[in-house]
Amino acid sequence: MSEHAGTSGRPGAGASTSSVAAGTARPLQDIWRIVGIWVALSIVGDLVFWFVAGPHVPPGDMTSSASGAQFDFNVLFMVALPVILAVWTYMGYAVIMWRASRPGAPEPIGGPRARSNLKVQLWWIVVTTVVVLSMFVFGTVELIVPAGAGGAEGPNPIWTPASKNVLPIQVIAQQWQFTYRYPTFGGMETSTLIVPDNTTIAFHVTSLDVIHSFWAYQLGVKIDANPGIDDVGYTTTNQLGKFTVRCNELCGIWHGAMYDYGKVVSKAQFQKWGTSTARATAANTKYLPPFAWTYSPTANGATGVTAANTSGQAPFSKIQTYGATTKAKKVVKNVQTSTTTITTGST
Amino acid sequence: MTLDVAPPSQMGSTGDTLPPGGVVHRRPWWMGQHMGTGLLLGIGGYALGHYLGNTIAGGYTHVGTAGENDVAIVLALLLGVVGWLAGVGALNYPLAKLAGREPVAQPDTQHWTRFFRFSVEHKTVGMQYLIAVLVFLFTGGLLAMSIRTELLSPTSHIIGPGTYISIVGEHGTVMMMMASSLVVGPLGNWLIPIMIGSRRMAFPRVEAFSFWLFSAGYFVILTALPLGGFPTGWTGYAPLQTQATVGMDSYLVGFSVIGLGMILAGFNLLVTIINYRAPGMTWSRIPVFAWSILATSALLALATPTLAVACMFGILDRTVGTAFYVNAHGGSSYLWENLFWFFGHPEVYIMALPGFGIVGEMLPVFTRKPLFAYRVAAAGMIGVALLSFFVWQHHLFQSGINPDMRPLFMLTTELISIPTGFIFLVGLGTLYKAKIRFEVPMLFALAMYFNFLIGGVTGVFVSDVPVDVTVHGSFFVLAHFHYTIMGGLVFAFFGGVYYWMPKLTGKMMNKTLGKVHFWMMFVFFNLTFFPMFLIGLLGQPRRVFEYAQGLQTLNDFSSVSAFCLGASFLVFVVNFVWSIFIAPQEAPLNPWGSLGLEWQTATPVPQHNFERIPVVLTDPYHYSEPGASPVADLAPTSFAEFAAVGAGGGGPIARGEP
Amino acid sequence: MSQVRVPADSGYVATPEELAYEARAAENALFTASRLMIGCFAFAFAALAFAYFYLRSANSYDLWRPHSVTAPVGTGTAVMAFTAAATVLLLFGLRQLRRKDVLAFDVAGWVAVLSGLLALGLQCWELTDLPFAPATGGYTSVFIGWAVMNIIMLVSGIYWAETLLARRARLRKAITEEGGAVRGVPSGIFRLNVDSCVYFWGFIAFVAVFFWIFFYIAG
Amino acid sequence: MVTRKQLQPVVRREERGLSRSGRIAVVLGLFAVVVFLAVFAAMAFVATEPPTVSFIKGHKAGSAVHLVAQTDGAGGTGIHPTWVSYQVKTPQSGKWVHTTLWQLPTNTRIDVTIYQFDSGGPLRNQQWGRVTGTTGNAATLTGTTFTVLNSYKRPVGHTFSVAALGINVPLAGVKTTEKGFCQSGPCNPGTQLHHTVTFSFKTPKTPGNYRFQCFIPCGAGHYAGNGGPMQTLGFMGGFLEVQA
Repeated sequence: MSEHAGTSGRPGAGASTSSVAAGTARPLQDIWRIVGIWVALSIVGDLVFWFVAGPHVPPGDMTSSASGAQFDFNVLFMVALPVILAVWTYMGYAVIMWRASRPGAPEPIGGPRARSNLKVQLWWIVVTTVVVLSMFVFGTVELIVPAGAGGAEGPNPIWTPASKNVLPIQVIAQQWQFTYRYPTFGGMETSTLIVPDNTTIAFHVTSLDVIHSFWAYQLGVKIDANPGIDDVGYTTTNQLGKFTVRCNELCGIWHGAMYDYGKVVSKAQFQKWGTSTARATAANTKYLPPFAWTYSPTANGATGVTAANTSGQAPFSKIQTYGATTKAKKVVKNVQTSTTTITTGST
Repeated sequence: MTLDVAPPSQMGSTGDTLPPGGVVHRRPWWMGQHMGTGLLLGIGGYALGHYLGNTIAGGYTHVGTAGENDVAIVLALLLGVVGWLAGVGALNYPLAKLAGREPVAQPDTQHWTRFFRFSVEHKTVGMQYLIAVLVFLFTGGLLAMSIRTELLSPTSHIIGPGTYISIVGEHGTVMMMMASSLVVGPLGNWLIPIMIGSRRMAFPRVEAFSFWLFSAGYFVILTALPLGGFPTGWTGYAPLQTQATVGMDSYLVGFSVIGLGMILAGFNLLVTIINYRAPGMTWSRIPVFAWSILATSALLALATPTLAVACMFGILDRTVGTAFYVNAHGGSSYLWENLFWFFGHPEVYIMALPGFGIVGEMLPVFTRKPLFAYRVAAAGMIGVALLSFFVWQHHLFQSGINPDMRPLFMLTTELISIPTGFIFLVGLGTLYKAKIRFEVPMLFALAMYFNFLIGGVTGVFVSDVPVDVTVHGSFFVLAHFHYTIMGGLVFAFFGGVYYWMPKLTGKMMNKTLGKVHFWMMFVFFNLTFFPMFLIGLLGQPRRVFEYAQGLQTLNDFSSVSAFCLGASFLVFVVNFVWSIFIAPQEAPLNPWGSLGLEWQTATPVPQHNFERIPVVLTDPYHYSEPGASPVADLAPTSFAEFAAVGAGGGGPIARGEP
Repeated sequence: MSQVRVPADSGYVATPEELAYEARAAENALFTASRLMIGCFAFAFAALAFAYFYLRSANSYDLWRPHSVTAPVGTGTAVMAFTAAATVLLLFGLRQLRRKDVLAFDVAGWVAVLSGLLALGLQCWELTDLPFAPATGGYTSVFIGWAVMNIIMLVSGIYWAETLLARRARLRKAITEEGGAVRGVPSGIFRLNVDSCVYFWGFIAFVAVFFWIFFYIAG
Repeated sequence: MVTRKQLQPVVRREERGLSRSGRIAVVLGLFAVVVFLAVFAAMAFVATEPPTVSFIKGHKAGSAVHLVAQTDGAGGTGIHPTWVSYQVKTPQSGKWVHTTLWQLPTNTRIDVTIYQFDSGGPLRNQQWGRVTGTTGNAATLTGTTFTVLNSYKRPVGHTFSVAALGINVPLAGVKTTEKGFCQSGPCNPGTQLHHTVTFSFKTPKTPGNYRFQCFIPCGAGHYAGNGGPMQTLGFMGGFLEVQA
């Protein structure tokens, strides 16, 4: 066998026999040092985070889902910080102690023991698996117990709040503003979101055109608005205050400006505001389409509530019948679904 | 056909011959088929397609009312791409083949103009890819600079909102296209055959074709800006996609074209790694970089067809008027989200795995230690690749999918951090009691671990549904994936460029400039993107041009850091141009003292890579192991030799025992 | 021609061992590649099937398939039948090639290509003469998507088969000689190539029948 | 041990003909060309933004600003002549300018007159049939004061809506079939069929760019009518650039 290849690339090869001694005296000394630094840093880091930063972590605690998200974030951070610190401590130690330029740095040892270590590998896999699975279990519990944690549950939510008195509020997204319909106030529609305190709210989010996302930041609610879909999410308010609503899914040119501000007010104030606003907007409310969970306005109008589209009639003019002949022109029965107006259910 | 018969050794599987001697063009450099003719025919094709489209669809009422003709633009872009391919000569052989012709031997001149031609030589294609991805990267980078300029102020001030989202979408798309080929294209194509001891790629023409599709995609996606941009970002969500103006067609056609290129590139590399390994190059001996490219190629070849189909549906929606993504017509806006992310999530790992491979190659060299837990590294990459097909719905957590799907996808998503963790085990194990040399590539490798750790851990936050309610679609997510893609892949890529440049070009990159580049990039990368975690947590959604007044300080900090980050790339360009073109410094044959097979060949690598097909004796990580066998016998007398020593990885030398 | 031949002077001569090694690698690569190609197409068609079943079960606004619109069953069945016929013919041709009946291979192959072209033509024609508007519903959209993808798949399959037959026409009998290599194409590789092509056509036929059932029969 | 020389391939290395300074010059030259092209492309791209019309220049503090605009079914000029668009009268020269970037002074009453030449239809969301945010939450339509417009009875051509200021005014549409319908802008309020809508509002004290848009799907030919002109500055969306 020819020996010429490869040897040029092994400068350490010649001197390595003498280096074994450095590692043998106390083989795990480095590891214990690293563990010591890591434990100290982790404890300090976690404590500082939990007590100093933790209570201020967004999105605050205005609602059950917001405080849930905050708690969740804090717990994940408490786990994540030691993980990050473990790697950083190790790498920092390695960079300082095992650098080639350090005076008296021992020669590294190759060979089978440096190539793999079954014990270390197994421990690594077991520990990461346990951490990951416990995170999953924790996350699932935190998702299911607080009724979806303020996220979107789709048209058929399976994790619903225990409370019988759920206030439904419909969020209608359109390019480029949210409007809100209150079925409990005769289906009135407003441009600002006012919600009562200490109330479980079901947000029914839908869209009139493209995909938007209803993000009531301080409420800890984020629900995508899909055209023709009634996307439901729950939260329970427990504090008075103002909050921001932003669109969270790119929806065109004015996406960045699609935001407004809402308020959590007391139940009495809410009732007062609702009745007065319903009266003030009554002139317009009567022209609105009947309350429905979804709407499908035609291209140049808003007449449609949820209904089967009689095909052949394009709801928007982009879709045209060019390139094909329209032979089938039977009238299809309009299927009305979920158009019942909701008039009860508040507080 | 007047060609002599090439020796069967160079016969390709489907007749893709590549006679290394072959034929030399006597024409002057500016004649024949090259990029110039490609551009010419590409423009001609564009004009023809536009004319055809206007002839076919100009009369449709919706074209009149919209004032725009999508059919014309789509046809123009498609024919433009065909023209480009025909112009560079990519279609010559496929067409000749219809008449049963054998492959025409390629001009194999070593003249510099080969980089502008349809070359089927994998090292030339690799260099072409390298320049192309850098062009992509800097284009995307300039767009990022303009995004950060606009975000200096909480209201719209310099760039109009429509232009702003066009730029955001263009930045995202260009960067995603770039990142999916960033390593596979240049380093994968250049190095893989040499690393596995092969004289050739399995399908050199397919490989070259993939590059010319990739470059065509660049022009196609650039046409989006003059055509009015597209408002959807790189994710192209329908029905905003259906609604958008003609700039959207550039996105859909561009992603299809690039997607096809990605499929072909992955296809070729996968087949090559599986079949063209040198004798003795067993699965337990291929370099870890080859493992990463193997896993990436599988994802490229299998996940990308979904994207191409989804884009085709989008094109049909916009031109013919089908309703795949239109709820009111029996379609569904979720369909795009599902199809796109079924591609999109493997895509994320397409943009991470090669980085793991690169650092896995570099760590042993600069620590003078063997790679720790090689099998775990390979298993990690394959595991990530497999799992990545089962996580896509985590992008839809807040979209209103069936609620009971969310715990399932939370589980799969979090499970993927286990094989990703393997990569860290490998890295940390290799560092243990090592002798770390802080050469420029090693700095990038360590930084990759630093950054990817943050990116990976924040990924767990994002995958946790309750936390995702807050961070989904916010700057938190943005910071997260920039930490994984840029902090991971781009850092690893630059490490790889510094590391392999002596091999690729025979020139050393300037070390001082390299260190300046590294420190600027590392510091300002973190200063740019770390504040974005806070910005996102504090409630700023992605892709907005207006944000809360209170977030201006953080945004400005991030913007200024981003400009400095941009400047660090200038340092790289200066270094590149200076070290390669202006004051070239001849590199030693094996400057880093690597055991990798690619470093055992000559520089510049001969056209056929190896004088003799080497017999591989061991994996290339026997550092600090006196008496270990050399990695390969470069002048084997017989292939039987390896059978005696290393068949099945069993011999004493192969096991690295003294 | 402005090309001149130069000797293979790039500096290496392959040993017989290397030749054998590379020939084996090429054969294996062809095998892997053809299967992988089926994999790529399978993922593409899986996306189509996903669209089909997703839109069908979502049935937005009851518009999956208003008035039970159906694409022309006759044309569709003919497309499927011609596709299947091409596959069967190629299969037969491959068998005959293995038995060194090259004439039968040629005839079967060219008839298969013709059959494929007929399927292709019918598919294009069907697309231009649909009894519904593209936007009528989910079914109509997915159908048009299928027609386009079927065209792409048929073109790929026909191209592959045609190039093999054309090469065979150029090479004449030599390819059947066991182990013989004329113009650098070893017969083993050629047969493996035909074999892979037929395998791919089997996949095409499977997809054709699958979607034929779901678009025309069991919709 | 194989030396470098032994492994030297047969391939001939290229001769380098240029001196170092020559190479620097070539690189700098190429760099200059690239930079020039990039700047040129960027400038050309930015130049597609519409111009700004200032109502601040020459405005006396304390007095009201009179803003006159028109909405046309087809803008008539620019790169998309068929797109529906706003035109605004410059206070300085009285010319119609095809733009939606209007500079206004802070904390000032703005008296708006909009000549609405476009045809109309029902709103996608009748919510935008209400007049809000203007003085008295009302506007006048050819002299008649109104607060709500039933868009099913009275088709709406456009709405002038400034979300951040809570302003929304529906602008009733005309019939295409009537005589004098304006096909292409800028239209002439003196001779051509239109509705005149007037209203007043007060600009906020804080300077800033307040976007305004239209809530009627008037981007015909685009999904939900919200593409094209609706998503392009200078047509149906723009900014009130309120400055001190």
